[in-house]
Amino acid sequence: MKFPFLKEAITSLTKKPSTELYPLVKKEAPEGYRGRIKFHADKCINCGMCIRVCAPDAITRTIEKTEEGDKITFQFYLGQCTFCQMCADFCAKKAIELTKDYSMVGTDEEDFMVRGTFIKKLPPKPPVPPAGAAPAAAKAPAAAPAATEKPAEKAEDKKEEK
Amino acid sequence: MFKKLIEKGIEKSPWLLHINTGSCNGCDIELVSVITPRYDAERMGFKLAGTPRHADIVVVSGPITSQSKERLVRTLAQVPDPKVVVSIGSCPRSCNVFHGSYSVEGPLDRYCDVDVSIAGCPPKPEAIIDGLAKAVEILKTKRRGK
Amino acid sequence: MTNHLPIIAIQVLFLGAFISGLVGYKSNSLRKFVIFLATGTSLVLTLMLFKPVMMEGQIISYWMGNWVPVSDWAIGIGLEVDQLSLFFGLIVTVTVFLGAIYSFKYMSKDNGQDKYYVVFMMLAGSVLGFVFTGDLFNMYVMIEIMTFAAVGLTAFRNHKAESIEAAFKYLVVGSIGSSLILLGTVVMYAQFKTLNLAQITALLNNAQHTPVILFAFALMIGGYAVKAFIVPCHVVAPDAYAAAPSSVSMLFSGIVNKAGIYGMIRLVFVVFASMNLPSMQFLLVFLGTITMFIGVTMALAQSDFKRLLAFHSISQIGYVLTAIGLSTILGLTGGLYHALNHTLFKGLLFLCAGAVLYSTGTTDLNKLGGLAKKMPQTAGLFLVGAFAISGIPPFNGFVSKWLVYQGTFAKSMETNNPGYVFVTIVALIVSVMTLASFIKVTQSVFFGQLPKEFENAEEVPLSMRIPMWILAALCLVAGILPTAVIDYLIKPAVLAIKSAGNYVAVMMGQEYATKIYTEGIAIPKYDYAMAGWNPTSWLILFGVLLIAFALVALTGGFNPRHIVGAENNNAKFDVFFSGEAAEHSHVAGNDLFWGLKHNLKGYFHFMHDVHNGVVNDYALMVVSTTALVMLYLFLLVK
Amino acid sequence: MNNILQFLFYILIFPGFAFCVVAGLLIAGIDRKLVARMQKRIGPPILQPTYDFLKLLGKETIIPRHAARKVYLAAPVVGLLSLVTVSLFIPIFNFSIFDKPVADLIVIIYLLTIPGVALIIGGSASGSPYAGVGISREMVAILSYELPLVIVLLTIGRKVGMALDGNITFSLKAIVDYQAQYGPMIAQWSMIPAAIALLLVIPCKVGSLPFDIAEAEIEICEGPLVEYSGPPLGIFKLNHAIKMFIMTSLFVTLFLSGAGTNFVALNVLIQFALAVVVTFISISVLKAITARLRVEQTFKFYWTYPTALALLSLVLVWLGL
Repeated sequence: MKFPFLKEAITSLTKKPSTELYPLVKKEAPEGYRGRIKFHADKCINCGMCIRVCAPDAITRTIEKTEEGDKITFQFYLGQCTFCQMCADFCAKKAIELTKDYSMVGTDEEDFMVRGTFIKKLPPKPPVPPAGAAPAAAKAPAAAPAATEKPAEKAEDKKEEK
Repeated sequence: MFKKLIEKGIEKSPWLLHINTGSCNGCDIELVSVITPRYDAERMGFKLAGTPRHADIVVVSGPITSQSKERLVRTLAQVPDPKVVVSIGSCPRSCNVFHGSYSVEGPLDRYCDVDVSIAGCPPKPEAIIDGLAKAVEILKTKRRGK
Repeated sequence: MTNHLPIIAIQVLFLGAFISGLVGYKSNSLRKFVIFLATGTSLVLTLMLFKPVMMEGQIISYWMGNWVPVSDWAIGIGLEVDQLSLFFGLIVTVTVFLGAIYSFKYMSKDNGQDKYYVVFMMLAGSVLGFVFTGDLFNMYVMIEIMTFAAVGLTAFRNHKAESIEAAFKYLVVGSIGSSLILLGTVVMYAQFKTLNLAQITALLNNAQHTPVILFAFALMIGGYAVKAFIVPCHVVAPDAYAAAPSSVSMLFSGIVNKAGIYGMIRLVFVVFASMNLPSMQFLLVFLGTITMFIGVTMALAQSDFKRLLAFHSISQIGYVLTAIGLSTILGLTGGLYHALNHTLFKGLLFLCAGAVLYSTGTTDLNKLGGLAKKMPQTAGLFLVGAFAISGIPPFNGFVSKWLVYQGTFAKSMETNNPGYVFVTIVALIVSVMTLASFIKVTQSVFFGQLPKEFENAEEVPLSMRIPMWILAALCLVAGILPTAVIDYLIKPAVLAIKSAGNYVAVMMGQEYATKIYTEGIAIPKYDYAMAGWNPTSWLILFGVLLIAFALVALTGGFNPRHIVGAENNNAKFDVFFSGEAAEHSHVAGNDLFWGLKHNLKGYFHFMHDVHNGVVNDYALMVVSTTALVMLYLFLLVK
Repeated sequence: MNNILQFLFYILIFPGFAFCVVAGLLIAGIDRKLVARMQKRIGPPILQPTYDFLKLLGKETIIPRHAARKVYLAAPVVGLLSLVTVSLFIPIFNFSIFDKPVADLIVIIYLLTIPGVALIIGGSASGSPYAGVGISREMVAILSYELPLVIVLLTIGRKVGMALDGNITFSLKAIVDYQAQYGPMIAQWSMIPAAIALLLVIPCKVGSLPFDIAEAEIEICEGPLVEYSGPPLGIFKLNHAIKMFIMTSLFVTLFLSGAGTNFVALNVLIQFALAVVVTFISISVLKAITARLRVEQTFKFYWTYPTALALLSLVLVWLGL
C-alpha cells in the first residue's frame, strides 16, 4: 500500500490555503477574456455583418422608421451568446466590444439584454442643385460626419445594463 | 426561533444537484471547478448532492435534448420543496447554437420556472459563485413564503 | 397426579392423530377441533408440569404398566421427566400448538388434509415421547416414528417433484441415522442387559469405557448428528425444509432437530457422563463450529426463502452444539437458551415464509419483492424474527449469542486454549453473516419494488397471524427478561444436565443411587449470574428516548405538514432512477453480496460441489462422519 | 423523583442526547475543516454540519410510492436512539453514569451495528434500486470490518482479564480501571497492532472516504440514502456525525483512557480533544489522501491487513507480553 499524498496532505495543513476568496476579494478576468458585450452604438454603421456571422442568432436588429430617419436598435441577447467574439472581429467600425465583465447573473430575460439604439438619418434630400454638380458631390462626404454626429448624442440613452 | 435557525441553515448549506441535459461539458467542468481548492464553494456550504432528494438548488446545463427532456422533467419533480432552478450557460436559457435543431426541445423555461440564470459560454467559476449566491437568496425567500 | 401428566400429554397427541384420522375425512371443522383440543391439552399438561418440575425441582418418574424395577433391575419402560426433558417438552408442545393453529388456514388450499394432520400429530407425539422417555429403546422407537412422520410430511405436497426428491433423500439418510441409533442401542443392551437410561447411567458410572461401549457411543453420536442435522450430516435438511409445508418446516427446525440435540445432550452428559473430558468437549465444539460456519455461508448463497432459512437452522444448531460442548455452566446456559430462542425465532421466520408462500405462491427470492406494502404485518413480524436471529438487541437472539461468546471466551481463559478464541471469533462473524443473509431476504422479499404479478397479494388471515404474533412476543420477552427465563427455564435444565446422580436416584431409588455413587451424588452449583447485560434498564432508556423523540416531533421537529403522502400519480413520488421512468428494477437476492462471494469464490465453489444432491454421496458423508467420530473416540477418549 | 430527574438529565443532556449531538456535529465539522485544509482549501465553517442538519429539518419529506412508509420513517430514529444509548455506556475516564456494569463491549458492538442496520433497512424500505446496491455494499462493509473489530475487542478482554483476576472481562469499567492502574493501553507495545487495526476499522464504521462504498454519491447516488429527504435525511446525517464521535470516543476509552482528573468537565474536554486527534488520524487523513475503494477491495483489505494486525496483537497478548 502506498499513500503518495500523505506527506503533501500533512504539509498543506500548515500552509496557506490556495483558495481565492472570490466574493470578498473581487477578481479581474485575464487579458483577452470574452465577457459581457458592450455595444458602441455611436460607432455602428448598421452594416449587419455581426448578424451574419453570429452562429447562435443572438443579435437582432429592429428598424423603425421615424421622421428623423431609421431608428435602429441592435439587441444582443447574452443568454444566447456563445461569446465567440466573431461579431467584434468582423465589425469594421469596432462598435462591438467583449468586456472583461464575467459576472452575468440575472433572474429574467431583461437582465441579459444589451441594446443600443441609434438613428440613421435619411440621406438629406438633394437640394436644388446649384451651379455645378461637382462641388455638391465633394460636399456630401463632408456633410455625412455631421449627420452622424447628431444621433450619437441621442444614443446616450441607450440601455446599458450592468 | 426554530424558524430562524432553519433559515440560517438554508442560507448556509445549499446542496446542488447538477443535471446535464445534453451540454457540451464546458459548463459542467466549470461547475466542478467551483468545488476545487481554488474556488472551494464548500466554504459557503455548497455541496454536490448525488440525488434530487437531497438537493436545494438544481443546476441545469445544456440545451434540453429530446432524449433528456423527459428525464429532466421527472428529476425536477423529484426535488423536495423549497427548491431553486439555476440555469448555467447559454444553452438552457435559449439553446444557444443548437436552437432550431430537430433534437433540441429547449429552452428550459418551457418546463419549469428558471429562478436564476448564469450567462456565459461557459461562465467563469466566479460567475457561477455569484449566481449561486443569488439562488440562495431566492431559496430563502421561497422558504419564507411558505 | 403429576406423575401421570407426561404420559397423558404424549398420549393425547397420539390419540389426536388417531381420532382425526377416524373422523377427519368427514368434516373440516370437527377435525380442526380435535387437533386444537389435542395440541392444546398437551400444552396445558406440560405447562402444569412447570411448577413442580421447574420451580420445586421434582423429577417425575412413571413406570408404564407399573413395571417398577425388581431388585434394582429395570425391566419396564419408564418415563422420566427431569428439568431438561421438560425444557424440551415445553418447546415441543408450544411449537406444535402454534404450528397446528397455523396449519388450519395455511393447509386449507391442499387436499388430503386428514392425512396431513394424522402425520403431523404423529410427529408431535413422537418428539414429546422422545424427550419424556427414560428408556433407550423407546428413544429409538420415538425417533423412528419422528423420522418417518417427517418424511411423510416432506412428501406431503407430492404434486411437486422437489417434495418427492427431498423425501427420498430424507428417507435414505434418516434411515441410516436411525439404523446407527438402533445399532448403538443394541450394543448397549448387549453390554448392560437393560435399556433404562438411568440404570445404564449408573452402570456406566463405574464401568470402564471399553471399546464396545465407545463403539456404541460413536454410533449414537453419529445417529443423533443426523437427526440434529449437524454438518456434515446436514445435507438433506435444506431440501426437506424447503419442500415441506411451512408449518412443518417450523416443526422441523423447532422440534425435530431439537430432538437430535436433546438426544446428544442426554447421551454425552448424562448417560455417558463424558463431558468432563477435554477431547469430548473438543469434538462437540469442533462439530458445532463448522456447523455454524458452513450453515451460514451456504445460507448466503441461497436464492430460495425456505432453503435459506433451512441453512440458518443448521447454523443455529451449530451455536447450540458449540455452547453445550463447552460443558461449563455458562456454555450450557447459552446453549439451552439458544435452543429455546432458535425455536422461537426460526418458527416465526418459517411461518413468515409460509405466509409469503400462501399469498404469492412462491418463495423464490429473485421473483419476490415489495411485499411490505401488501403484507405489512408479516413484514414487521419477519423483521422481528430477522433481528432476533441476527442477535440485534433487545431481541432474544442477542442474549443467547452473547452468552455463547462469553462462554467460549471464558473457556479459553480457563483452559488457556487459543482454539476457543477462534470459536468466539467464528461465532461473532457467523452472527454478522446471519444478519447479512437476512438483510438479503428483507430486501428481496419485503422491500424494493413490487413485481406486477403480486399486485393482488393480500395479508394472510388472522388465524395464521396469531401464531406469528405469539412467537414474536415470546422473542421479545425472552430478549428483555433474560434473568427470568434463565431462572425459571434454563437454570433448572442446566442443573439437571449436570446432576446425573439425581436422575438415577429418582428413577431407580435413592438406595441404588447411593450404592453406585459411593462418593455421594455431586450437587452442581449454578455460579453464573447475568451481570453485564441488563436489558430492562436498557429498555427503559430506549423508552425514555422514544418519548423524548415524540416530544420533539410534536413540537415541530418533524413537521407532519412536510410529510407528503405517495398516493397520487405524481412523478415526484417515483423512485429516483436517474430520471428514467420507474420500470421494474428490483435488485434481486442473488445479486446482493457479490463483493463477498467474489472474494470467497473458491470456498463457495467447493461448497457448491459438496452439496451436489446425490443421495449416495450424502449417505457416504453420514457413514464416514460416523466412522471418523468412532476413530476419534477410540484414539483420543480415555 | 430526584433519581428520575437525574436519569432524565443523563439521557437527554449529558452524556446522552444533547451532548452527543453537539459533540458529534462538532467533530464532523472539525473533520470537514481538517480535510479541506489538507487539500489546501479553506473548507466549510466548523458549524457546517449543524447548518446542514438545520436545513434538512426545514425541507419537505417525500415518501416514494414504493416505500414501506413506517419502516422508512422509523429507521433513522432507531439508529439515532441506539447511538444515544451507546453514549450512555461509554465511560469518560472515571465518569460513568452507572455504578454497576450494565453493558459491556459486546453489547456496545451490537448496539453500534444497529445504525448500520437501520441505514440498510431504511434504504431497503425506500424501494430504490440504487438503495439495493447500496445496502448490499453496506452489508459487505459490515462483514469486512467486523472480523478485525471482534479480534481487537477479544484481545483487550484477554489483556484486561489476565491482569485483573484471570477471568474474562468485557466490562468497559474494568478496562478503564486497568488503564488507570497500568497506564493507557496504547503504551503497551503488544497492544499497538490492535490499536492500529481499530484505527483502520473506524473509517469503515463511520463510512468515510476510502470505505464509503455504500454511500458513493457519484456512482450510486448515495446508496441507501437515495430516496431520503428532509428531517429523516437530517437524522441520518446526524447519526453519521454521532457515530464518528462515538467510535473515536470508544477508541479513546479503550486505548487512551486512564484515571483522568477529578473534574468531570475537564475529563470530558480531554476525552473530546483526544477524540478529535483520533478523528484526525484515522478519518481525516485517510479521507484527504485516498480515493474510494471497490467493495471487494474493501472486503479483501479488512480481512487481510487489519485482521493480521489484530491477530498479531492477540498472539502477543496470549503469550503474556
